[in-house]
Amino acid sequence: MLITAVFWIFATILVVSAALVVSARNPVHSVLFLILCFFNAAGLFLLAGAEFLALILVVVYVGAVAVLFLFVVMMLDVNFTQLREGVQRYAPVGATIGVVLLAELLMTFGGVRVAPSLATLHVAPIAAQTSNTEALGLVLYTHYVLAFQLSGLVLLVAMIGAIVLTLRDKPRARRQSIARQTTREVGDTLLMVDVRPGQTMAELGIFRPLTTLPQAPALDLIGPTPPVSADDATGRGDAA
Amino acid sequence: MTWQIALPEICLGGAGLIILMVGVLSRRNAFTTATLLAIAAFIATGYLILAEAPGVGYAGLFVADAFARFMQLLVLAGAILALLLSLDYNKAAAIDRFEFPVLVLFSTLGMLVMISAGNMISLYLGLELQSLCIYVLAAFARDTRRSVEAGLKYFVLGALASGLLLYGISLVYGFSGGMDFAEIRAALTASPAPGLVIGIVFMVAGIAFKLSAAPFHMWTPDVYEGAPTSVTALLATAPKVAAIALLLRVLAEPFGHLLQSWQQLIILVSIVSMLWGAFAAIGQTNIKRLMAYSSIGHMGYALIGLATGTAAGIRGVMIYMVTYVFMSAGSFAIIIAMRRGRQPVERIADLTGLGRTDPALALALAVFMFSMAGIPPMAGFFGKLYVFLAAVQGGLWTLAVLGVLTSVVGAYYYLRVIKVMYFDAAGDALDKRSGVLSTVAFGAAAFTVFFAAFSQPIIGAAEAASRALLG
Amino acid sequence: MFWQDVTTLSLTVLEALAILVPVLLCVAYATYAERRVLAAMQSRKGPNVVGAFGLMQPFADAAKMLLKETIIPAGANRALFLAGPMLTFILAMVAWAVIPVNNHWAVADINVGILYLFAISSLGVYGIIIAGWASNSKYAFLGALRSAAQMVSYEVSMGFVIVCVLLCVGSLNLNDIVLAQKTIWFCVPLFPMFVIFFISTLAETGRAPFDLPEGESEIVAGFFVEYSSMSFGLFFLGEYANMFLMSSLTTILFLGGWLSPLPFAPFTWVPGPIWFLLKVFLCIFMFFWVRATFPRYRYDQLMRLGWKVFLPISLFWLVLTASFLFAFHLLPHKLA
Amino acid sequence: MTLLLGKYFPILVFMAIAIVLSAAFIGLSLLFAKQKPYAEKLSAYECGFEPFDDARRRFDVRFYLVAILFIIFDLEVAFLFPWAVSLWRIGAFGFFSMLGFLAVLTVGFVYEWRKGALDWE
Repeated sequence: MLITAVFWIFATILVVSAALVVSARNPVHSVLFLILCFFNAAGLFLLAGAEFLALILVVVYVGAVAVLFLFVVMMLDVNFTQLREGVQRYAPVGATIGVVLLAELLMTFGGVRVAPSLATLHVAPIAAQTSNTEALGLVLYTHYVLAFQLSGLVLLVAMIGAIVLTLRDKPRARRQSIARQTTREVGDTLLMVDVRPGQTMAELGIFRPLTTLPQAPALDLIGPTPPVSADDATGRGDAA
Repeated sequence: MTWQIALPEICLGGAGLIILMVGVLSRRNAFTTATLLAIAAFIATGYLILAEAPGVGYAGLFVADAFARFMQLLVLAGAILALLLSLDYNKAAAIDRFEFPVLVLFSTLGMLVMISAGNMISLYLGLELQSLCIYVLAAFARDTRRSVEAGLKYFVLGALASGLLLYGISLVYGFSGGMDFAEIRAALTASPAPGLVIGIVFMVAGIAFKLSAAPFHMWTPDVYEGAPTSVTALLATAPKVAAIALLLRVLAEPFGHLLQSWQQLIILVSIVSMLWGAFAAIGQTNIKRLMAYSSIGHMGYALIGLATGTAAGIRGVMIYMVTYVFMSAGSFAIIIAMRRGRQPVERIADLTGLGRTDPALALALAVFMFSMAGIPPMAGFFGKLYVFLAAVQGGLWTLAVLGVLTSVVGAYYYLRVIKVMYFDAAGDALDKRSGVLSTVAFGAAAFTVFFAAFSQPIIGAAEAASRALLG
Repeated sequence: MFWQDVTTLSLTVLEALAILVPVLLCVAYATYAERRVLAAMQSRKGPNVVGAFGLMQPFADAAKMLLKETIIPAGANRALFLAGPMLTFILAMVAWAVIPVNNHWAVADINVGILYLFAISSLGVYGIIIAGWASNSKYAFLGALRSAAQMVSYEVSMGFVIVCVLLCVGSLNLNDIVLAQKTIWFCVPLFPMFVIFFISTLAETGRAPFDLPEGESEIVAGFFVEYSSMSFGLFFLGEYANMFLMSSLTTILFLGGWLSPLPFAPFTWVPGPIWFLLKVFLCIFMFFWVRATFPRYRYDQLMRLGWKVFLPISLFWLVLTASFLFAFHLLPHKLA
Repeated sequence: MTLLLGKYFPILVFMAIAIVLSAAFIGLSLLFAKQKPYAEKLSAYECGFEPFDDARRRFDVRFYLVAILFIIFDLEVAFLFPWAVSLWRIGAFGFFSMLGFLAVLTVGFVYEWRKGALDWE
């Protein structure tokens, strides 16, 4: 009784928030409704006894995927009024498809015969002492090893794809090289000079120890500038 | 556990990882090395597929039979041809990054798994692996607006298709209680519940998306046009084979005895594809778009064979796909060779006078166009012949007649290309083409012309494969 | 039947309050303790005016915050602006439901407790992103982005560390995790993981030396720059409650929870919750100590530490642990 | 079944209490404190300048990349949880199966590293 009530609560919120995901005006609200959907779906999983799945749904979908969604819709300055117009233009088509889908769903619903054995089957057939995390582990890595490894490859491809499509090499970006920092000796950068009173730089014959600055990265302050050749740099140093 | 049954796939996956490492660890641009390695891996995989014994493994998730072998070899052939074409094109288009062959390789791996799927889960995972790679590949020229747009379009519609497929799978699962093809078949009675039929409809719709069969073809012209041509060459060959293999297996294995439930649907898809492919292509001026519409039409013809639901029909589909892969790959070799002043040109009008400036290339293209139009004795004719024959045998007269009629319409625009090449005033000559392109183009042309001479073993293998599928 | 339900409900409410009220008290005094500890380490006095030894300082602070004006910036999204801090606070409170302070003394003794905590900590990003976005201020926005990327980066290695512990336990239940440490606390055999976990909790809670999302000198306070009054107070409470939560998690995973350090008298005379509390306080003290000792990380260094140091090390150690346990048949067998 | 629900029930109670508490904090502050907003006070902080242009705008694609990589590794961790608790029953095959999975993702990790996706400048 209670379970049925809880089911209906979760299910209703799920469906309503799903509808709001597509109808919300502000895309950020859409994502937030989507998160609400995930939570209610997790609730339904819990009702079905699948606590591991319920929490993984929260960890992965709410904690990771929806964060990415939120990043995208919050920070991408897409012109949403323009998108809206498109939506209105295609609304009839969408509505038609929706109606067809709904009709099909209703037909499906009409054709459902509840198996008489359902009452005994509605909790996954897991041994009483086995938690469902463990039950999942028992088949995922052995019985379904092919599917498991394939999902590994799908993840790998996702990684490659994300990098191929977004990452740009910035050869001029300044990066910290810890190895170079820690292996640096005092003598590499510092030159002790005895300066007599009244002696000028020119007399000392040095401006700064240019030779000990191995490939100091060019400072990129004002965008792309024509690269200064090494000759120029030393030339200036010599002149000084 | 008989894990050896997937040895070719495991080796291919391992090779992919190794190539990725080689590419990322080498200091110079490893595109050529990686591509050659990937081609070598494909050839080795093909050899392993030929050597492996048929069987079922991985708790029914993986099936290796004569059908899978045939289709897998065809997929590998398509992938090898596409990679050969990319060698030249990608350098010219400044997208010669080693990830390209790696993604093609993993995509091919996904296709192999799709073809061998014995369970809804492996079906879906294979399909996703394949699609995910191709989404990235379509947007591979990320500095080109059109390429990115193509990638995005393909991704959004592909995701929608995956959604439809999953929805269908979940309905089927709900009504049959199983994910395994054999289990599903055993669980279903001859008169299925309407929900199950809807599930099948959704699954077919999802796969038809990937197949670019009308009315699920919307993405095809834009993606074909926008994606880098080497990717389009891949798109037009291997994934089509894999998708149609998947469709054949899904409809023949778990739902084989429900022919009445899905036959009408396949007939409808087939008719719409043939009509759309024939009529929408007429006004096209871009040759890549033309190829897109042409591929929609070809899928329509191929589906005629499936609609019969007989071994002869399936044999027809398989032969059709063999001829299709080679004539597509050859055509794309020529499209890639269309370059003037180091810039690719892709309008049909750019072919004017090719008959005089480059007679060999023009001849090859003419061969492919004749073949696509289905004019004997080219390979395309035999493909159509077997499919139409099966339709007539199966009593699907309408389909056969419509097929012939749309072929006539299609012939119009194929022949128009030939007319442009031979009878229009000569334009500037194209740039000199590379040896690889010539090899692919002329090799495929030779295959297309002399198909009849050596078709016997192919037809025999297709026959065995179709019986294995239905048996 | 009805009365039974009411009794269960009120009992649960009481249990919840029995956890939450001490937590909030601890949080209040943690702010005081932090200031005193930092002061001591920097040879200052710290708050010592309000009440004896300044002990009423937290209440003075609370009263002050309560009496300030709640400013909602003009361009802000009002509902979300307030939802951000509320969410942070709620998450920091809800997590306490599963923390066992003694054998089977968790209010909700669920099978997948550790996963629940992992989930809650992964939701922590939302409060921050929502706040940063709703404020419609550049600093807040930048701070939120940085903070989110930072939390997310360290969560991965935290996940690996947790799995490492699970390998030694064979259960996701927090109670089981503590009981598995009867022979030896996991901080000994898994010492590197313990260190990584502790540092990750610092980053996860945005504490020094990883407090650059709110780096005053760069982005003036990060995602809560626009917050004032109690909406700021909720962030504040949430942050400290999270510190306690993470300390409890460290205690449960590595420091043997409520178990006494040595399994004989007189240590066993001290009740479990006291040990638990002591260990949590020890961790909290470490938080303060680190803050007083280390300078703030730069952002690229922070990301490098998370992705290039912690991630590979924790992954490697995970494989090592699994291989070791597997090779020597030491994997925990549950009574099945 | 009911047992399972019962175990999760306290979480709802905690949530309810936390919601009430947080709402009360904000509500009380709104009630007791003097509210006197004006335009200057309500403008976003921008070092004393008038805020110019919208604060919500595009930012470095790296943040998206971090989020995507996080999803992938999070999934990896999700796969590890059931493995860790069932390892003692799934034997060598299960053990090596996971090692293979981790190897694939380690290859991905090496790839990322070498590509510089983990570097910030």
